[in-house]
Amino acid sequence: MSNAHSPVAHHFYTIEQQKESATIGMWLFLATEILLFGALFTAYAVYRYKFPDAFMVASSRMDWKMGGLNTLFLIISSVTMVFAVSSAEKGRRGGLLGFLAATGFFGTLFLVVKYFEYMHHYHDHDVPGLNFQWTGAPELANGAQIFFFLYFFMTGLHALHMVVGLGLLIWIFLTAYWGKYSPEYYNPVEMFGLYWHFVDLVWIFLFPLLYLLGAHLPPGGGHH
Amino acid sequence: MAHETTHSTGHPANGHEPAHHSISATTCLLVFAALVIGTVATVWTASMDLGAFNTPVALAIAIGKATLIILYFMHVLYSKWLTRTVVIGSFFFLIVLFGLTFSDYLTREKTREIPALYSSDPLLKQQ
Amino acid sequence: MIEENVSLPRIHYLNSHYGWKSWLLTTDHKRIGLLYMVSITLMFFLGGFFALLIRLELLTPQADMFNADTYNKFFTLHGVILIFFFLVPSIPATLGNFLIPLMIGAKDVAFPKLNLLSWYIFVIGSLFTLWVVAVGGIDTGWTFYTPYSTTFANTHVIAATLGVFFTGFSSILTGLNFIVTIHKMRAPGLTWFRLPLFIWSLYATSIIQVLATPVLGITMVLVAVERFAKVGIFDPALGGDPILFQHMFWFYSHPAVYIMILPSLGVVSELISAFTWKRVFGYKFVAVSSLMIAIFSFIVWGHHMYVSSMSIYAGMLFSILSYLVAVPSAVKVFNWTATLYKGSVSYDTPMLYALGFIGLFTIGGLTGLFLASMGLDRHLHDTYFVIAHFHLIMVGGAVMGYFGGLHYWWPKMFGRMYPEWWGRLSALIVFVGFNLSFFPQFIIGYLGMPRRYHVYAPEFQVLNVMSTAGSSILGVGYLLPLVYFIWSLRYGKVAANPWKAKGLEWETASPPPPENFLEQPIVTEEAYNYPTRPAQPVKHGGKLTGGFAQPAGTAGKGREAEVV
Amino acid sequence: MMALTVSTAHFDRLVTAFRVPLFPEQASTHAPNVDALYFFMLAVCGGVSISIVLLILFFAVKYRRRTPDQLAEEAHVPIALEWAWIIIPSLFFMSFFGWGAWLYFQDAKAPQDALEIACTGRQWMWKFQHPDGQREINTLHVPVGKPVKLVMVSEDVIHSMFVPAFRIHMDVIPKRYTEVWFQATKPGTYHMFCSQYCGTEHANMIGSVIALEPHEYQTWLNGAATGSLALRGEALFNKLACNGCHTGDAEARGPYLPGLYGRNVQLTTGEVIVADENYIRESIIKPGVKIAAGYDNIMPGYDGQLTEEQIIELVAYIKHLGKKYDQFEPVAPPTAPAPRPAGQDPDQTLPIGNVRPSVPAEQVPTPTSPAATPAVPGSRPTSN
Repeated sequence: MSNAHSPVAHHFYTIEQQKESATIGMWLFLATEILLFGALFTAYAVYRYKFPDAFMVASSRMDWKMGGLNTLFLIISSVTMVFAVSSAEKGRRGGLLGFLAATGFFGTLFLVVKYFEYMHHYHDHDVPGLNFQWTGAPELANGAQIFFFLYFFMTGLHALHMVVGLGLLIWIFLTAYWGKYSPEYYNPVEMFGLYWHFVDLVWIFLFPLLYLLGAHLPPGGGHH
Repeated sequence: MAHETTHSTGHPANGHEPAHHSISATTCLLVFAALVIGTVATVWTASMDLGAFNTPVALAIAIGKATLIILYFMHVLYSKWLTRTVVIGSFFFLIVLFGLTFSDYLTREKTREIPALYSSDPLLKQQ
Repeated sequence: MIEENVSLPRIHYLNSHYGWKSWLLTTDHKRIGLLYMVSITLMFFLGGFFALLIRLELLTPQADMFNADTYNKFFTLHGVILIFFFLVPSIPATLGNFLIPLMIGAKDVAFPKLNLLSWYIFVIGSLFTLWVVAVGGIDTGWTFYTPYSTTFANTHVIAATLGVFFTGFSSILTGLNFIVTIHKMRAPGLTWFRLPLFIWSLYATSIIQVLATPVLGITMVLVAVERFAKVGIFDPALGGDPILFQHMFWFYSHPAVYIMILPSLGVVSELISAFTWKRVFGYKFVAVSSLMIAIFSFIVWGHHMYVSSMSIYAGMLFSILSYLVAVPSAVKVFNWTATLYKGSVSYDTPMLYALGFIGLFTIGGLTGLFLASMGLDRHLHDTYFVIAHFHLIMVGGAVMGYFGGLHYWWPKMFGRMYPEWWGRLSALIVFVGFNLSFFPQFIIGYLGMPRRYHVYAPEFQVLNVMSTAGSSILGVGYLLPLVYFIWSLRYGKVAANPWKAKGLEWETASPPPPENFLEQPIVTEEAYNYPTRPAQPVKHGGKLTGGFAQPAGTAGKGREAEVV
Repeated sequence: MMALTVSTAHFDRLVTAFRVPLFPEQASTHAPNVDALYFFMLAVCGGVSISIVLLILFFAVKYRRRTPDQLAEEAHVPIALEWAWIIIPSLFFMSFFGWGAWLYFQDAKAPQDALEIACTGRQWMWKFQHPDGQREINTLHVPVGKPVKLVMVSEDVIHSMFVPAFRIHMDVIPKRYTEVWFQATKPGTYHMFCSQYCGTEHANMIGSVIALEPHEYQTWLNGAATGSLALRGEALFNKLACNGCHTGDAEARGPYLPGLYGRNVQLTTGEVIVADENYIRESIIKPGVKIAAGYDNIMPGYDGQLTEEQIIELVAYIKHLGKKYDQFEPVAPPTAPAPRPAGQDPDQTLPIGNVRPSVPAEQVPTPTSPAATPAVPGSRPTSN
C-alpha cells in the first residue's frame, strides 16, 4: 500500500508510522474479510440448523481425503510464509525467494486439487445452477442443493482469494528478486503474509464444516 | 509536547519494543506440528459417531488451530493493543451476527414450518 | 459572518496543478473529496427528481401520471440512489475526505492511492446504477426483499445489486482509510480527547463501514447468484429462507442508518460550537456517545422484522436493545441544547441548518421509539409513519447536516463565500418545505396508509396533497444552494475564516495549500478553546484581542473540570 | 379547524371536503390498547420535543450575538446534568419497551376458541377460506365479538396482512404459516391492505374486512357457500393455463389483466377501445380480432371450447382483478338487498337477499363507506 520508490511515502513522517499504518490497515481489511466470510458461515449455520440430515448426507459425497490433503498444503504454505517473512526481516534475499516460491508451490497444489474436486462434482451432477441432480431421498433434495451451493460458493470465494493471493505472491516475488526489500523495509512481504495466513484460517473452518459432516456415516451412506 | 502511546511521529523510542515479527524457527515448527495434529484429530473425531458432539468437537479443534495461526503466524501475540482490538472486535461483531440471528431461529415455534411439497399442501389446494 | 479583508493565497490545492489528469489521477484528499462531491451531487439530484415524481403521482388517489410498474421503479431508484449513492458516501467521502487530514494536522490520509481507488469503485457502482436507470429500472424496492427480487421481479436486479456491491466496497475502503488516518496521522499533541467531535463521529462511522458493509456485499452477491442460477439460497420454493435474507440485509442496513446520521451529528457538534463561540458542553459525553451509537447500532437490526414472523422472543431482545441506542442520541441533543446556554449565538446559514437539524433529529429520533415498540410497530410497520420517521432522520437529519457542513466549510474549500442572504433563505425554505412534506405523513401512517402504494384510499388525499406541496418547496430549497454555490466559485467574496471559528483546519490558508500545512502543526490546547467573558450581566463583553490566534483561552481550562 | 368561524353553506362544503381524519377507527379489541400506548408515547415524546424546541429558541434568542465581537459567557453547568439526562430518558425508554412488549406478548397468541380462517396471499389478491369451506377473494366476512385467527401463507412472494382499524399486521410468507388474530368490536367495512411490497400491483392488493353481527355472519355463511363466479373463473383461468402468458409481469407474453376492465386499450391497428365485458369475451373466444398493441397474435382462440357459463366466470374473474377503492361496497346497503346494476361486480361475496344491516350506514362511518367521504375531490361515487 505504500510507495514503492522510497521507503517512506510523502505523507508519513517516519517509516515506523508508515509501517504501523499499513499493519492496522491490513488488519482492518482482514476484519472486513472476516465479516464477509462470517455472513456465509451464518447462512451455513442457519441452513444446517434447518436441514441437518440433508447436510449430513450431502456432505458424505465430499472426498474428505482431498480436503484433508488441501488442509495440509495450506498449513505447509503458511509455515513457509512465516519463514519467508523472517528471512525478509533478516535480509536474507535467497531465503525469502526460496520460501516465497515454496509458498506459491503449495498454494498452486491446493488449487490443482480443488480443480479436480470441482471436476469430480461436475461429473457427479452436484453443481447447483449448472447440473444439480439429487438421486438421494427426495425430501433431502432442497437441503442438499443448498449445501452444495454453499459449498461451491464458500470454497469458490476462498479459491478466489487464493488466486488473488498467488497473483500478489508473484508480485512480491518479483519485487524481492529486484531487491526492493531490506531489513528496514519489508512491509509488503509482511502484509502479504497476514493475508495468506487469513486464507489458511478460513480453510481451517471450511474443512470440517463442509467435508466431515458425514464422515461417520457408513461408507457410501448417502450415495445414490 | 504531550503524546500518547499510539502516536509515533518522530519517536525513535518505538524501536525498543520487542522485535515483534520473528517467532523462532522452533516455535514455528511446534505450531506446525500442532496444526497437523489438529487436522488429523479433526478427521479422526469426525469418523466417529459422537451424536450431537461431532460439530462442537470439530469446531473446538478448528478454533484452536485458528487461534494458533492468529497468535503466532499472524504475530498478534506480539502486536500492539490496537491490532488486538481489531482482531477481537471483528470476531465480536461476527458473534453478534451469529448470536442475534440465532436468537430468532432457536426460539421460533417449529410447528409452523410446512414440510410437504408445495402442491400437496391442503391450504394451498384451492378447487 | 464576520467581514474580513483577505485575499486568496497564491498557490493552493485548486491551482497547483491543471488539466483533467491532475484531477482524475490525484491522490490529494482534498481533490478526491471534491470528486466525490461532484459525483454525489449528481446522484442527489437524480434521486431527488424521482422523489418529486413519486410525490406528483401521489397528488391524487388514482394512478393518473404513472402506471404501477413505473411508480415502483421510481421509488426503488429513489431509495437505491439516495441511500447507497448519496447518503452513505455523503459526509464521510466529501467533507470527511476533505477535512480529516486538515483537522488532525496531517498531510494526507494514510492511504492516498486507496482513497482514489475507492472513488473509482464508487464511480463503477454508480455507472451500474445509472445503466439500470437507462435501460428500464428496477422495481424491488431498495430493500431487495426475497423471493420477490430473486424469483419474481422482471427488472434489472442483478445490475443493481452489483452496483450496491461495488459502492459498498468503496465505502469499506473509505472507512478503513479513515480509521488508520485518525489513529496514526494525528499531529503531535493532538490526543484523543482533543479531537474535534466531527472526527469522533467519523471514526465511529468508519467502524460501521468496515464491519457491516461486507455482510451487505455478500448478501447482494447471493441475491444476484440466486437470480441467475436458481439455487434456492433465499427462495422458499427451493427450501431457502427469506427471513435469513432479512437478517443479513438489516445487519448492514440498520447500522447503515448510523453511517448516514453519525457524520451529521459530528457536523452539528462543530456548527453549534463555531456559532456560539463556545466549547461543546459535555465534550467527552458527546464524543463517547458516537462510539456507543456505532456499537449499539449492530445489535438492533431485528426491529425491522417484528412482523416478519421472527420469533417474538428475538423481537423482545431487539426491542430492548433498540431503546438502548436511543440513549446516546438523546445525550447529544441535550448537550447541544446546553451548549447554547450563555453562548454567543449567531444566525449564520450553517447555524440555521444546525438548529433545524436539532429539532428535526429530536422528533425523528423520538418517533423511532414508537417503531421500536413491538406493540406499536404491529400497527405502524411499513406505513407512512415509517416513511416519515426515517425521512426525518435521513433528510431532516443527514441532509440538513450535510448542507450545514457544506455552508460552514465552503469558504475553507474554495476561499470564497456564498451570498449569505440567499443561504439563510434557502435554509428557511428547506425547513418549511421539509416539515410540510413529512409531518402529514405521520398522520397518514397512523391512519394506516401502507408505503409503496401509488393508488390509495381517497380519505388520505388531503394529507398527501400537503405532503406533495411541501416536497416541491423542498425541491426549490435544494436547488438554490446549487445555483449560488456555483456562482460563488467565481464571484463570491474572498474569505478565509468568516466565522472566526477554532480548529486546526482554520489555521491554514483557505483554500489550503496542496500539503495542507506549510509546517507541521503542534497542538497544545483542547478543541473549541474559545475565549470567554466572565459571567456578568454586561452587554458588550470582552473584546476579541488578537483575533483567535492567541493560544489558550483564559477560561478555557477551568471548564474541563466540570466535564470530566 | 376552520369550521369554528363562519358557517356559510359554501364554507361548510369546503370544510367537509377537507375534513381530515387524524386517527384511524378503533374496531378491534387490540385497537384501544395500541392507541393507549400511542397516546402515552405521543404525550411524553411530544412534550419532550416541544420543550427542546422551545428551549433552543429561547437560548438562541436570549444569547444571540448582539455585537460582532461578543464572546460567550462563562457558564457553570453542573455535570450531574449529564447523568440526569442519561438516566431519566432511559427510565422512560424502558417503560415504552415494557408496555410495548407486554402488549405484543399479550396479543401474540390467539385464544383457544378462535374461529380459524385460512388466508392465502398471492400476487395480487387475498384469498380466504372459512372453516366450512366458504371462500372469498379480497373480502373477508367475520363475526363481531368473536376472536378470529387468520392462518396465512403465501403462494409466491412475501405479503403482509394489515388491517389498520384492527391494528393488526403480520407478514404472509411462502411455505410457512404465520398467524394473526383479532376480535372485531363493531360492525362495519374496513380496509385490508398488503403492506409488504410484493410487485407490480402491490397497491391494488387490497380488500375489505366486513364485520357482521354473529347471526348475520351465520346467515352469510349459509348463503355464500358455493363460491363466487370470480373464484370459479380463477380456477378455470389456471386450469386453461392462461396464467402461463398473462403472468402479470411487465415482460409477459400476454397483456396485463388486473385493472383491465373499464380501461382504454390501444390496439395494434391504432384504434383505442374500452375494455368492457364484450371486449374481454371476444378476446377469449377470438383473440386474433382485436390485438392489444405491443403483443403478438399468439393466443389460441377458445371459440366452442368453453360454455357460456365458463366465459362468464372468466370475465368475472378478470373484472375482479384490480378492484379499486371506489368500487368497494359500503358497509351494508341501507335497505337490503340493494339492486345491483347489471354488469357490476357479480362476484360480490355479500349474500343476496337475506342479510339485514344491523346498523345504518350513516352511523358506521368507516373509511371506505361513501358516507364518511362524501366529497373528497377526485373520488367518484361508489357503484353500488
